[in-house]
Amino acid sequence: MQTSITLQIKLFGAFRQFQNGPVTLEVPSGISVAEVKTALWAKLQEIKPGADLALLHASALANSSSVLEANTRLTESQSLAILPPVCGG
Amino acid sequence: MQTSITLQIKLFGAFRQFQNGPVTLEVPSGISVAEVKTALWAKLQEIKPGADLALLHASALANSSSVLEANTRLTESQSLAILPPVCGG
Amino acid sequence: MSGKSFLNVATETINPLAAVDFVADDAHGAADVFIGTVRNHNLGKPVLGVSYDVFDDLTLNVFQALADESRARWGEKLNLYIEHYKGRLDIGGVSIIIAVSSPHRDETFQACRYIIEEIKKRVPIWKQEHYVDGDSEWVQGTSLESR
Amino acid sequence: MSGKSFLNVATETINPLAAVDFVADDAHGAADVFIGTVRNHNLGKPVLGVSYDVFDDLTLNVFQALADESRARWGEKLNLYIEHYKGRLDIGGVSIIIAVSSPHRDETFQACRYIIEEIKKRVPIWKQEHYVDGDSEWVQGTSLESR
Repeated sequence: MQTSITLQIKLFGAFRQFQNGPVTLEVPSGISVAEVKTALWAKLQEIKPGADLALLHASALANSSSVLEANTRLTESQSLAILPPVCGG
Repeated sequence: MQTSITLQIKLFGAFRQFQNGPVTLEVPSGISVAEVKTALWAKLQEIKPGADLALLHASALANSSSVLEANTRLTESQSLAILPPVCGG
Repeated sequence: MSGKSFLNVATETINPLAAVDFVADDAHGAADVFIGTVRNHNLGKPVLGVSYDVFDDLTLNVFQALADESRARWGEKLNLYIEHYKGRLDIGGVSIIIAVSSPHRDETFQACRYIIEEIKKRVPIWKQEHYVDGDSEWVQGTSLESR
Repeated sequence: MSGKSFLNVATETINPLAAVDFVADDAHGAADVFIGTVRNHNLGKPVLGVSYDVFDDLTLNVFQALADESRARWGEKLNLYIEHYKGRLDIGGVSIIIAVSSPHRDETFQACRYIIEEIKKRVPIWKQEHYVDGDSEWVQGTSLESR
């Protein structure tokens, strides 16, 4: 039987329209970062049905130390962040 | 008979070793800027016999609005400045 | 010996003099300081103010990477001050300050320019513009995905 | 409409904040500030301080020319602050400040860099270094003759 992990995903920038606090996802251990984005897509649709989620394609998942590659696999519960395209300065 | 003009020449940078105030030269009207430098050379030798005047070759004569070309001719008494190579900043 | 760094996400008004004072160094003859401020217009549209959203932890990690990269390219001695504002600013408010000092000027200009260009592309910060008509919009940016 | 200029030969301590405040502009999103200070060494020799000799009138004329040239190349809107110290400074003293603001950053970096490079070559200012052993020397510079 597959174990599951819990991902807390902080929303930044334009994603704040969905909610201000983090989104929680229960996902199977070993999930890839690309698959997490798909799961997040479903969750955001649930929060705000019909929302335009095109932005998600250009957005990256990261932890507090770096941006994660799409093929990285996650096996532990952790806190992540979804980062839309940046424009600091 | 040739008229003469009076040039007051301010000394800057390394030329301050000769004196702090301006040097006064009586020169013939129509003198070229290059010739003024020769006259200044003689005057500075007089103030401090044996001084090394190599610096004068690399120095420019100017008025308060611009550096003067060597072949410019002066026909009026005026105030000038002798400018050694610059190093501001 | 390596120079010193001050890297910060500010929630209080950014003070340019603090940056200038921090990088000052008896062995350094030059400092370049870049200051970004909120403009009263963008793409022809009048702007009232800007809110900056910042993922603090990762931002500070990228600031540290930029400091390391700058010292590797322009000398270990560089003193660096990098500070970005988080929260809402009115027109004229300082959103970012970068100060770099070095014994000589060329390194200060190059490193300062490098840091601001990289920040625009690599640091998790987002800008929401507030318009005169009451509307607000998140400014389009550079994707972190392709890196 | 053309931006504004402050061009000065200072005999009082140069204040970086005055430069930053002067160039600030609601329509400008970027400012680059260059600060030159007296280093504690030059060409390997320990330095105690530096005296700057300045031909004020011509210096201000060249500053004005640099302001005009900068606006012609990087935009009429540039706000410019150019100030050089005259007199003696100790280590760390500010000898020059150049601040440039513009709607966008590229122009500020380019104009600021241009102005400091041209000042080193074209402005009638001379530097006398004072050494630990009590000796003093006028620093070699760039001849204005060949121009």
